[in-house]
Amino acid sequence: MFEDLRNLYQDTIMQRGKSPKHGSRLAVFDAQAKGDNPMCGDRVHVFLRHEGGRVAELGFEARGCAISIASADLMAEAVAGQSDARALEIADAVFAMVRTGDITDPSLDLLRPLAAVSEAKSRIKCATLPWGALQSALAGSGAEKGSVEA
Amino acid sequence: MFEDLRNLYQDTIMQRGKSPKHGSRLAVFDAQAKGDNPMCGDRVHVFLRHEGGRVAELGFEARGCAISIASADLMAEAVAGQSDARALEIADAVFAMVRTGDITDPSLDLLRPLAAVSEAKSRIKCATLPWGALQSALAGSGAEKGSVEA
Amino acid sequence: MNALIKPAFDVARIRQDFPILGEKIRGKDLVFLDSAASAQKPRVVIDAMVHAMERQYANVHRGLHWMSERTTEAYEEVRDALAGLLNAPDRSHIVITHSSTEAMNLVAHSYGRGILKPGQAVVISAMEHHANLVPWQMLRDAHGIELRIAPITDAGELDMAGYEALLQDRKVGLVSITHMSNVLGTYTPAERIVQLAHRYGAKAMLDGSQAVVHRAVDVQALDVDFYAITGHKLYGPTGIGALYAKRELLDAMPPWMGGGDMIRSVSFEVTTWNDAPYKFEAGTPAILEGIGLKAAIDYVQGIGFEAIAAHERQLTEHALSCLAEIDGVTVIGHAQDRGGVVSFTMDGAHAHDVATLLDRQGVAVRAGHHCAEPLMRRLGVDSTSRASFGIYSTMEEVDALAAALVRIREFFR
Amino acid sequence: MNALIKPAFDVARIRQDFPILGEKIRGKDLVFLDSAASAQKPRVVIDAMVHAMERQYANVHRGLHWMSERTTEAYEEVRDALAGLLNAPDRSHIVITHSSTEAMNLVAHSYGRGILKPGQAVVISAMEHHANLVPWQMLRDAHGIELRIAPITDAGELDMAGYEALLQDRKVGLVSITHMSNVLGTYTPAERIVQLAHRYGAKAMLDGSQAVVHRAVDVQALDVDFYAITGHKLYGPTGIGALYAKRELLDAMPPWMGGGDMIRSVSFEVTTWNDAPYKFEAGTPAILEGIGLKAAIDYVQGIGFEAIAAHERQLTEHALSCLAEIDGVTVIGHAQDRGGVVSFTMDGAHAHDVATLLDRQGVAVRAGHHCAEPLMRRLGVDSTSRASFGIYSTMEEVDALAAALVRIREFFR
Ligand SMILES: Cc1ncc(COP(=O)(O)O)c(C=O)c1O
Ligand SMILES: Cc1ncc(COP(=O)(O)O)c(C=O)c1O
Repeated sequence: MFEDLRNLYQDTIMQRGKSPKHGSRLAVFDAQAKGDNPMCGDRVHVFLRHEGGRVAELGFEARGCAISIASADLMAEAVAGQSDARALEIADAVFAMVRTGDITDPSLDLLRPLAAVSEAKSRIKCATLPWGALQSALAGSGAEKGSVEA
Repeated sequence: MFEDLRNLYQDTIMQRGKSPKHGSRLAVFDAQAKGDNPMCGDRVHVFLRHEGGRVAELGFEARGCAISIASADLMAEAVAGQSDARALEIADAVFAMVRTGDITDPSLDLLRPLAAVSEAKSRIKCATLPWGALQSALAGSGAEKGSVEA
Repeated sequence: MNALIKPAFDVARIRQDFPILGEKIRGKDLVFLDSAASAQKPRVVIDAMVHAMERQYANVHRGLHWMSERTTEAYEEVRDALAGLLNAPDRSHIVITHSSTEAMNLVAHSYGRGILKPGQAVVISAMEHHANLVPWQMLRDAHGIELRIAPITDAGELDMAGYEALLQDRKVGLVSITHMSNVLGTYTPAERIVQLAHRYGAKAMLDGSQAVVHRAVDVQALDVDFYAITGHKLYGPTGIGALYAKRELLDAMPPWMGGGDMIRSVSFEVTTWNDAPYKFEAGTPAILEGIGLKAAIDYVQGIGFEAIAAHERQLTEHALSCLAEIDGVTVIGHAQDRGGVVSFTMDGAHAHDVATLLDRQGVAVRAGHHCAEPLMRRLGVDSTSRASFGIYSTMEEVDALAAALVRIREFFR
Repeated sequence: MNALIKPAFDVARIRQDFPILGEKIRGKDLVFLDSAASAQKPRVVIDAMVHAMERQYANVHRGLHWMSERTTEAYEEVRDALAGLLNAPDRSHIVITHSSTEAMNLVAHSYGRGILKPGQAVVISAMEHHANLVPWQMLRDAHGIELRIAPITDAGELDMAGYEALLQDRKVGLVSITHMSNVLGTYTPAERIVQLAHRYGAKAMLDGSQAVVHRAVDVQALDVDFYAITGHKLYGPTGIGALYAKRELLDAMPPWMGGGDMIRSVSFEVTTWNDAPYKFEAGTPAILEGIGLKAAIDYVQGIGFEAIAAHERQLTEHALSCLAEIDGVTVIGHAQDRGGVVSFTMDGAHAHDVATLLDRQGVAVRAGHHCAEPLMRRLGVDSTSRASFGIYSTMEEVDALAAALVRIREFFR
């Protein structure tokens, strides 16, 4: 009965948007970064803990919509256990996916529910917000990405 | 052969525009004022000498087009011998004429060649420039009308 | 248009004047409830701009040829139309800007840096649009002006006692407050705001960006010193707005931008300024936009603000009662005097998701902080969804909004 | 449009794209030789704006609904088009303004007051439009900047030795010089101007208001720091212009106007800015104008600047040789490298009278100081008449100008 709504808001998005599994600050972390979307006020703060050169765990605090929270939550699972280089590759694949509507790497099927934002252009930034913060965190900048203080 | 041009540029305008009879500074004057048209750079400086409560003589220095110079020159003749009050009345009649295309007071027939500017809207300011300066001079302001210094 | 034979308000007929309202979105009729962000354009505005571009165009003011004379006349008519709209004494009180944002920046730069003295204060309110906040923050930081914030009540009205308290030390040089909130719909008591400002020796500006669209404004009756409006919300084109100001203020204020048209005479050493309002208008003006806005003003005046206000009141009341019935939906702002803007939140659903899910059903609303972040903080929300009405909005569209919200509510369960 | 299949330049076909060129003035065909003041608009520009108003319009950037998304996309395309036009690295280098006047005021305010230090100097030239003069005078008076004027030769070219001499004490922080004179037609040696500025540690801005209409501009090849253009001379609508700037400069510069869109986050205490270029764009942008300008840029690029420049060179040469033959008519400015603008005076006839008498014969030219009063003084004239050409101008129109001037000359005898 909700076909018109479900294309973009698949069950995964709805569930993770409402009750993310990784939506909290890590008690211990070695990298972190904030991201924000000035146009709408959404914010995310991403925390990373590494072990043996790989991302052991990712947690986040976010204020935002179902799409950005679900995206952050899926991100936490997609990068867990990956090297930094691989995590950045995955981020690139997401940035590509939200424009093209497809993700080619079958190992990233987990992220496919985000693909539909490609036809809701104004929501692309919601989906990519946590991924931008991830990039910042991995780059070690730790700054609010791109922000300029008054 | 110049019908298309002569409607606005009647012989009077052409002659007085080229060789005004009153186009010089008065040696002695008791009132003066400048006028300018910031949009085109035209300037006029009007000098008045009174005798027995009437305008005895009007002279002017001008930089401008045939219409503004002819207008100043006709003005000199129209106000000579008139009281200040009457001179201001004449100025009002001119401001009305350049909008309506007509002058009702038959004693001002002299000024009728200026009436055609009513259908050349961008030139109305040329015709009225000297008359604005006359108003300033009679008001005793002596300032460049309406100018604001930097 | 003849004010005497004003036909009864007929929204179906009005809708025919707006070509875009025939569009389909995702196969559904467009339900456009985002007019407070920017209104749609009636045929007469489109036609006026097309006529200018197809048949009568040239640069204005300095041209001596036929096209330039005619275009100057057509363009300058917007100044009279604006003076008429606001009941200004005459066109010399109307500075044409590119938006109300520019109008308020003009005042912040020219009056703010030129006339206000460091140590003086500016009062705004807690419900301002960023356009009436950020310029004053910049003035504060650049020029040593204190910025004071008049509080609002929980209902979303200006707290008049709190406002007056800010004026009492007589350090306030300027008050700048919205005439109608773009988030809450609240009309502020403009006359009292101005009166109180004057009583304590301050000048008063009203941000009329929203108000002027919905009700008749009389700057002389308000005795307001500055009034800012923007054309694109008033069914006119983008890229044009206006500042009304009292003439003695315009005369005293230094110019802001430099360039053509605003000068009297230029030399490398000394430049003198043109008279107001031209002193504040540098460069080639928004010619086509002026011609379009003139048509828009004629159009709304042809309908009449009494009819417009009544229509929008009806829509707003209907919306408020529909939304009140939807479990989990909360309307934000309960001012007594309000215009056609309704903000709301939905429990457990972010405003963005609500807006997107409305859009999926063909209903266009805005969601976010509505360029009023500090107001969001005051209200204790991150963002709201906002439905806003124009002259072409219908009761059926309000019903469509309510029905779509009910579905979203179910979807989120 | 496909750059590979560019048809030969065909002015008759181009004229059909401009509806206004079919108009009659006083019963005669319009001979429009005033394009340097503002150009006429091709059908594609009109259509693009009409399409937006009739079928696809809403406010941009913050909207989550279909109309807003589509309109945002359409509007933002102008940034890519402008980047392409100027060969900027990408759209983030393009600040959209309302005119080149505003673009230059932006630099004078933000770079001038924000980065330049009192005691530093700004160099302009003796042939600047008021838009590239008055903002610097205001900066001088407000901020203690010295204003230096690079001399020009009697031919109306920049005096390069005189220019370089002004730079030698290394006090100059910014050079701002026209890329093409709106009075003399002169192209300045932009690359050398920028190189010299850089050699002496100054940044360089070019006023491209005229140049960009007539020839291909490559800001990267020029290595210029700021480049200002205006849309209405480029066959686009009024109310839109742009500033190209190097990214590190935009990043370092403080914002100028405050309001919506230019912020990252706002609280009453502290506001942070959006990234460039948005940091410099406050309020609802010129949405319709952006859409129109995009169409205009596509249109001229479809024709190609090589063809445009060749056509205009032909017209200019023809005009110069026609005017040289008319006794008592003097062309002002004899630069070697020049665009489609020809100023002239007539002995014993004021430029206003010449322009009005041309208009009576259906020929539209501009007359006056062309917003370049100091240049008039340098040239020893009060005013000039100016014929200027666009892509739609024809050799026959030049002939009509010459014939009409001959008649005026006789009339004045
Ligand atoms: C060389 C030059 N610079 C600047 C301008 C100002 O352009 P605008 O009035 O569109 O801001 C013009 C045109 O009037 C010009 O010719
Ligand atoms: C109350 C209010 N003030 C100011 C503005 C700014 O208007 P503009 O973006 O047209 O400058 C708006 C609209 O965005 C508004 O609603």
